[in-house]
Amino acid sequence: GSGADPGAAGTSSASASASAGGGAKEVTVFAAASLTGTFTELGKSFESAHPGTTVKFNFGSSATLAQQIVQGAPADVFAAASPATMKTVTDASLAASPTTFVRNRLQIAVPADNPAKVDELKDLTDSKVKVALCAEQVPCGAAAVKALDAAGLKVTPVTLEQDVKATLTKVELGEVDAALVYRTDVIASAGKVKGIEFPEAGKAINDYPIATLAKAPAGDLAKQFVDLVLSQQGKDVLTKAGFDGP
Amino acid sequence: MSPSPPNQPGRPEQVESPGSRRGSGRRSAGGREVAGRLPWMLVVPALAGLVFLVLPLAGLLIRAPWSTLPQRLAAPHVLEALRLSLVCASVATAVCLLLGVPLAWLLARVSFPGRRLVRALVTVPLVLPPVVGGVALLLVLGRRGLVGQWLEASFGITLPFTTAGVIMAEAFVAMPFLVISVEGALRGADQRFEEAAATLGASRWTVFCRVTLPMVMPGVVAGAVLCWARALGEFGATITFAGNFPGTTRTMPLAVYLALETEPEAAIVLSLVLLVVSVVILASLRDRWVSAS
Amino acid sequence: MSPSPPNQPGRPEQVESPGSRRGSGRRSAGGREVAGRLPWMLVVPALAGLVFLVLPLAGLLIRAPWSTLPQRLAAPHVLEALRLSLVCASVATAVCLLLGVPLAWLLARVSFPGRRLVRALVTVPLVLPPVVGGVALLLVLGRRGLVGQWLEASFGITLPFTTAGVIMAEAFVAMPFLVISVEGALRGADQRFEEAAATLGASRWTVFCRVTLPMVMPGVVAGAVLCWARALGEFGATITFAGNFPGTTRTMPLAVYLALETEPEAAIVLSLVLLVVSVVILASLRDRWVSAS
Amino acid sequence: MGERAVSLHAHLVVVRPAFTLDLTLEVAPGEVVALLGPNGAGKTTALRALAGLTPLSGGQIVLRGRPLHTLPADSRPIGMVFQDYLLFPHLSALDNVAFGPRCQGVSKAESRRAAAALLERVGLAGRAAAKPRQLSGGQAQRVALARALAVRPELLLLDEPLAALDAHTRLEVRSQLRRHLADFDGATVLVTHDPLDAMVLADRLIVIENGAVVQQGAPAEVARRPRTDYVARLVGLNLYRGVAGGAGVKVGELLLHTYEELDGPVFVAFPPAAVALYRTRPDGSPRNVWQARVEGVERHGDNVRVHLDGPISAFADITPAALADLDLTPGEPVWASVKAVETHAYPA
Amino acid sequence: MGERAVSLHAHLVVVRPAFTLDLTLEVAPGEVVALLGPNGAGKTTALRALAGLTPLSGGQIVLRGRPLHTLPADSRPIGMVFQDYLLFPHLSALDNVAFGPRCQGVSKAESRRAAAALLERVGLAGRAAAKPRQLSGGQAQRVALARALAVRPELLLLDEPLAALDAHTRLEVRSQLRRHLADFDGATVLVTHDPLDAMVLADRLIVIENGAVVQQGAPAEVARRPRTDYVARLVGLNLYRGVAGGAGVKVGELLLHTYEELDGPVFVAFPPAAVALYRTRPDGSPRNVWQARVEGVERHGDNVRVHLDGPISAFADITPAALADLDLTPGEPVWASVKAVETHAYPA
Ligand SMILES: Nc1ncnc2c1ncn2[C@@H]1O[C@H](COP(=O)(O)OP(=O)(O)OP(=O)(O)O)[C@@H](O)[C@H]1O
Ligand SMILES: Nc1ncnc2c1ncn2[C@@H]1O[C@H](COP(=O)(O)OP(=O)(O)OP(=O)(O)O)[C@@H](O)[C@H]1O
Ligand SMILES: [Mg+2]
Ligand SMILES: [Mg+2]
Repeated sequence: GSGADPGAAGTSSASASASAGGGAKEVTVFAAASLTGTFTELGKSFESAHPGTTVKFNFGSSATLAQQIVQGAPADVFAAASPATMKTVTDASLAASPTTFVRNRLQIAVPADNPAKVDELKDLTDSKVKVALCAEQVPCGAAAVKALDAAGLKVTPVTLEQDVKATLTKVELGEVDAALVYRTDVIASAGKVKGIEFPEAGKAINDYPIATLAKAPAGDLAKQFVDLVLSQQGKDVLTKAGFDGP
Repeated sequence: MSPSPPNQPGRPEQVESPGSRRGSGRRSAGGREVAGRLPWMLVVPALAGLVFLVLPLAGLLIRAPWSTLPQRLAAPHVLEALRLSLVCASVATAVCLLLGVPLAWLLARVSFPGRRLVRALVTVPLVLPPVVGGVALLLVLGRRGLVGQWLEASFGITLPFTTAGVIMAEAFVAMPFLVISVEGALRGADQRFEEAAATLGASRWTVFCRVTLPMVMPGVVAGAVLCWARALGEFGATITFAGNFPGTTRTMPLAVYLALETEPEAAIVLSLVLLVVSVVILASLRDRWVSAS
Repeated sequence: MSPSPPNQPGRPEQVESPGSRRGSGRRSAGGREVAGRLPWMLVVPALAGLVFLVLPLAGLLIRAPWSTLPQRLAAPHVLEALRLSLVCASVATAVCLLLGVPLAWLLARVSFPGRRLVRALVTVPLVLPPVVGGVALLLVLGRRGLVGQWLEASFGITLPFTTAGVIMAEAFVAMPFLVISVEGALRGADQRFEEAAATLGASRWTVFCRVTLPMVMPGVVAGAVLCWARALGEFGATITFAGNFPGTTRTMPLAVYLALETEPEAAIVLSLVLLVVSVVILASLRDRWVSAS
Repeated sequence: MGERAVSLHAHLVVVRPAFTLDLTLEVAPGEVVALLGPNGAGKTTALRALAGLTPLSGGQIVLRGRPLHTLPADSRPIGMVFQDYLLFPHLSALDNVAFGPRCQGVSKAESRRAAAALLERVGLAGRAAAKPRQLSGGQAQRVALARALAVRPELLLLDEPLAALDAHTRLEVRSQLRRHLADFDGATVLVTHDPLDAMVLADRLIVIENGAVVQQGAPAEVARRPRTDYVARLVGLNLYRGVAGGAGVKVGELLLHTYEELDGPVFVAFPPAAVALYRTRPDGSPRNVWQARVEGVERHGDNVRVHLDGPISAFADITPAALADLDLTPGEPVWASVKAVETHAYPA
Repeated sequence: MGERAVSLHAHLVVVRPAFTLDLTLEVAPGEVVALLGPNGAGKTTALRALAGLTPLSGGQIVLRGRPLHTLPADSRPIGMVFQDYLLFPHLSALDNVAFGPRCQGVSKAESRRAAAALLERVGLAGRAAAKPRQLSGGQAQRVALARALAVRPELLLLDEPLAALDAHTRLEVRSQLRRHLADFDGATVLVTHDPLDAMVLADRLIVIENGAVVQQGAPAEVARRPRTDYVARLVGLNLYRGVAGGAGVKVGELLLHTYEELDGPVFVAFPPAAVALYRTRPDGSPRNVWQARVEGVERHGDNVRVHLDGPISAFADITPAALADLDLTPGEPVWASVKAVETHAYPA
């Protein structure tokens, strides 16, 4: 059943402030690594809004997190970077009704000096332009395929990276001339790469679902954290990092 | 010279008799029996260690999708990745042997100023998280790297995104295993045999090839096994430095990692394939090496 | 006994004279000089190997954000992660020594049916991509795992997502390095010293502790170094099995991974910290061990 | 009492691809038996089998009525000195010697005290702290000896224990060894190549060749009546196998007149010093005269040893002066003679 | 020609914390010099210094006019037999012997042929394929000898080359060694503890104690006129230092009458066999008579060696029959006498 047991009601002042009662003063959030910055910030404001409560984050690849949850990890909230990984958890009946809380859209990332003079998607088909894409198995790769399909372009990348950060690193170091990455990543790179919008990006939007987990030990706190993410405050933090609203 | 000796001289013919007098027969006291009881203080932890290492394998085996296994194995990209993995790990090991064994020798046999520091620096790639190792390689050997720039300008060689890059990355990550292993073996070896070789006119190079190396062969084999296995399982530095493209740079660990993102069962199958192949190779090769030396 | 000997008997007083007659003085022929020229066939590849291992470090150093370094280092979570890394790697190494050295002994000294297989199985965690290793550990020791279920029910012990879990994951990944290294050293050691100990009444356990172990100490040290370094740099199995919680399971490599997500410079700083600390520790410890043995 | 008369009773069978040891050893309490034999005869193998280091292919070992061959090496009450010492390289001389007592449960302080006393006895008190690699060959061997004695064994096995010792030390260690053996009335089996050591130290010699006993007995007896070429050379005699009849002993073509008158197959032995050499056929009292050929000449102590070929091959020891007089060079013919009274015949 | 007269001229200085070697060696072409000395005297150290394995702290080595001490070990034209053989454990006996020629650039086939011939010479043709651990001690030593000879060295260094050999092999290997040395007229430095080996093999003995030469000379000369206790024991003599005057030689309290009449500090030596023992004071011809105390008794060959204490300590060799007659037990007083004609005095 759900972890919140009213019988074990807190004895200290801390429990009073934990509005949901129960002994839980901790909420454990499993979140995709790409949410590291934003969720850490949201966690801090959650903790100040609920004194005595701590938010424990476990950041990692969405797939790993899903795997851990299926294997019985004591998580309260799961925020995934793709619906597919969330599905692993819902399929195991460990979470119900995930909500999409943000979307992320692709941009063309090029090194700050843009050596290959890329300025639209079509330029990536030039065989002299070294392109890095995410592997199809990871969300940004799936999105890239969708976008390129939508544009009817065939790109031969030199590499299919395991995640978007690795792809971005290749651009930052100038190893490739262009890559398709999320807008959030371009913003996070703080000017080391230049982002170029392209219209087909709209056809390959990636949804980030969030859900409380069925066996969450800190059930009510978990709900409150999800609420915070979905609130205007959450939206502000996420948009500032480059995410689109749902 | 008295003709009457005080003792009866023993005759060869007498030799057999006392044994048979006692009727002992040919009761065999085999090697095992004589060698002494096995100490449980060693056997118990050894078995615990073995269980600890092997049990997780059981988990994988149970979880493996046995019914769909044949199809999954037949997929061409599996064999491709496997072949690439084996080739790259083997070539990387060869490179490591070529450079690492001399380095180990230098550390163990030649005293020069700064040896302590050099010995510690050799462990650098060991401790560096592999992804950072990959980044470091890019910073040096990448298109805009310190050396890479020059390599590309002078020879038109680019290492990232090539199979050579995979080998570089694997060698970088795996070489310390070889060096440290071999250095340990060299330090444990009796140097007086090398002295004996020198008195026979053997130069230090000949001594190294014909005396030192054969004598520390078990250590070199152990080091090469570690090196090969580490190279075979290498993921972070490889994907960071060499990228991931089927046929040229996608080794098994990369395939496994990506499979894990979408279908964990496939990842387990791939891992098991890697496992079985490498265990078989090691079991056959290592036994020959180990007994040959 | 003729009083006139054919040869003039040498007198001790005569001994010094010929040396001084030739006026040789005390020209020193030091050890280095006598030991023979260094063979370039060894020195050149050794230096190439060294450069290959160390050069990427230069890349990192150049790229490091030196200006903001002090603040970044002062951040509390850096020290926390560093402490956790060092503690976990050390405890894991201790566990590996405790279980792995006996296992190596079993493989090197006791012949039992199936030894070849066992020897090959020991390499399993080496070849398994670490992330899969983590999954395997979860499958066995997780809350729903084969053994984990029972551990939780009987003793209330859950390993995943705890510091103990980190140690488990690191030990699992690092132990083969120790076992194979030590086995190599044991095979290289002269077993007749163990026989000599047995004739002095030493049980196999005593022989192991007082003769075998001290004699293969260089190999054990080398193995422990490999093991510790591998544990220190371990990422995949740790994040999968133990998760990534600050203070309990977020070791330096995990912190580096997260830093890469947000600010790559911070990742380099963290890596350098890890590097410097471990190199310093190894340089100081290993020299003591190496010279003590 | 009958059981006590034999402290060690061993029948050792070790089968190797190209070599078989089959040896019966009986050693009384306090007795010292020396194993002699040419290189590769199986002496070390026999000691190793007694110690439990080489498994027996057959036979048994009984020490003081208890079977030993069923025990592992570490449970046998033995002390062994190895031919190449095998000192533990990581332990000091003192700790090497203290190793055995420590294994027997003696306290650290006590066993070090005992070890120091033993090192003192072998004259190495000053080198107690040295590591084996800092010891000279003879010092290492003495430490090995002390180490074996430190366990107060019931059966002491010594493989060339005195070979690397200098004259002075050898004398001392030898007498200490005897004294120590007298202390605990255990059995001792000793391998040595030095005939003098064997004669002096051992109560009984067992000569093995090719893994089998060829002769045994008291040292003086073996020295007087060698039964194989090896033993004859060991004790410095010329030895022949022949058939004795009324006229003398027929050795090959030659008829030798001997001191003893026997019948049937016999051995004939005489010392090289008993052989006199002449340029021309002598006609004096010696009844054994034959023409030989000089095979070689070498110095032997103050004398010269001449190797002779001919109807029988023999060694002759002559003085350098005689050599100069005779002006012998290899290949030359020479007349040799031995007085009958100096030859010694005994049944083969 | 003057230069050729000395093949090896070496002044070896090796300084260790607790030991200093300071030794001058001159060896003529074809000459064999034996280094003798008690354990730890520095014999191995001297050989290692000659070979270039232990660095010199001072001095120099000149071989055939060329400086050797500036060369590394592998460039010195030497062959060395080590006290503990140091055969390469991974190579067969044959390949061990072929190792040196291979290093000198001889073809594989040729060097194996040469090695096989050498193994044949040391009597080990049958064990060519055996690994060192499958060899007996003596076999290993012979392989080590063959290995050192195989490089056809100009300077041969032998550390106890015959110690592990049985009587027969020793005899053969010894003469082969001499023959081989004659072949290439190189210098040979040999360490041995066996006085007989030293006497027979060496042209000259150099006795070192504590790193310094205490006596050198031809074997017979050294044997006749020992100058230290060590040498005296080596050659089996009683040796005393005394002051000679008109009346005889004053050794401590005792006045000894000697054959030679000298003046000033002298050595006096006489063999143990020259000492006669009596229960009561004898009055016969021997002019040296003193009362001694029996310290110990040990067998010595066929005889018995009695250790005597008293004004001088001495060994006396008597027959077992005499021992029984005298009924000597340790601690008892006894009269000892030596004929003046059997004592030998020479300047100290
Ligand atoms: N590596 C070393 N370090 C320190 N001292 C040493 C070392 N090797 C030898 N010694 C010491 O130097 C002295 C001379 O040793 P060396 O081996 O030359 O003697 P040796 O004459 O060969 O004796 P032996 O007849 O016993 O072989 C000895 O006291 C020995 O203990
Ligand atoms: N481990 C082994 N494997 C095979 N053969 C061996 C082994 N050890 C010894 N031998 C052989 O067995 C025979 C007997 O060897 P052993 O060592 O007992 O001789 P030994 O009498 O001690 O000779 P030595 O006086 O030379 O030491 C020899 O022919 C030897 O080559
Ligand atoms: Mg032997
Ligand atoms: Mg020596």
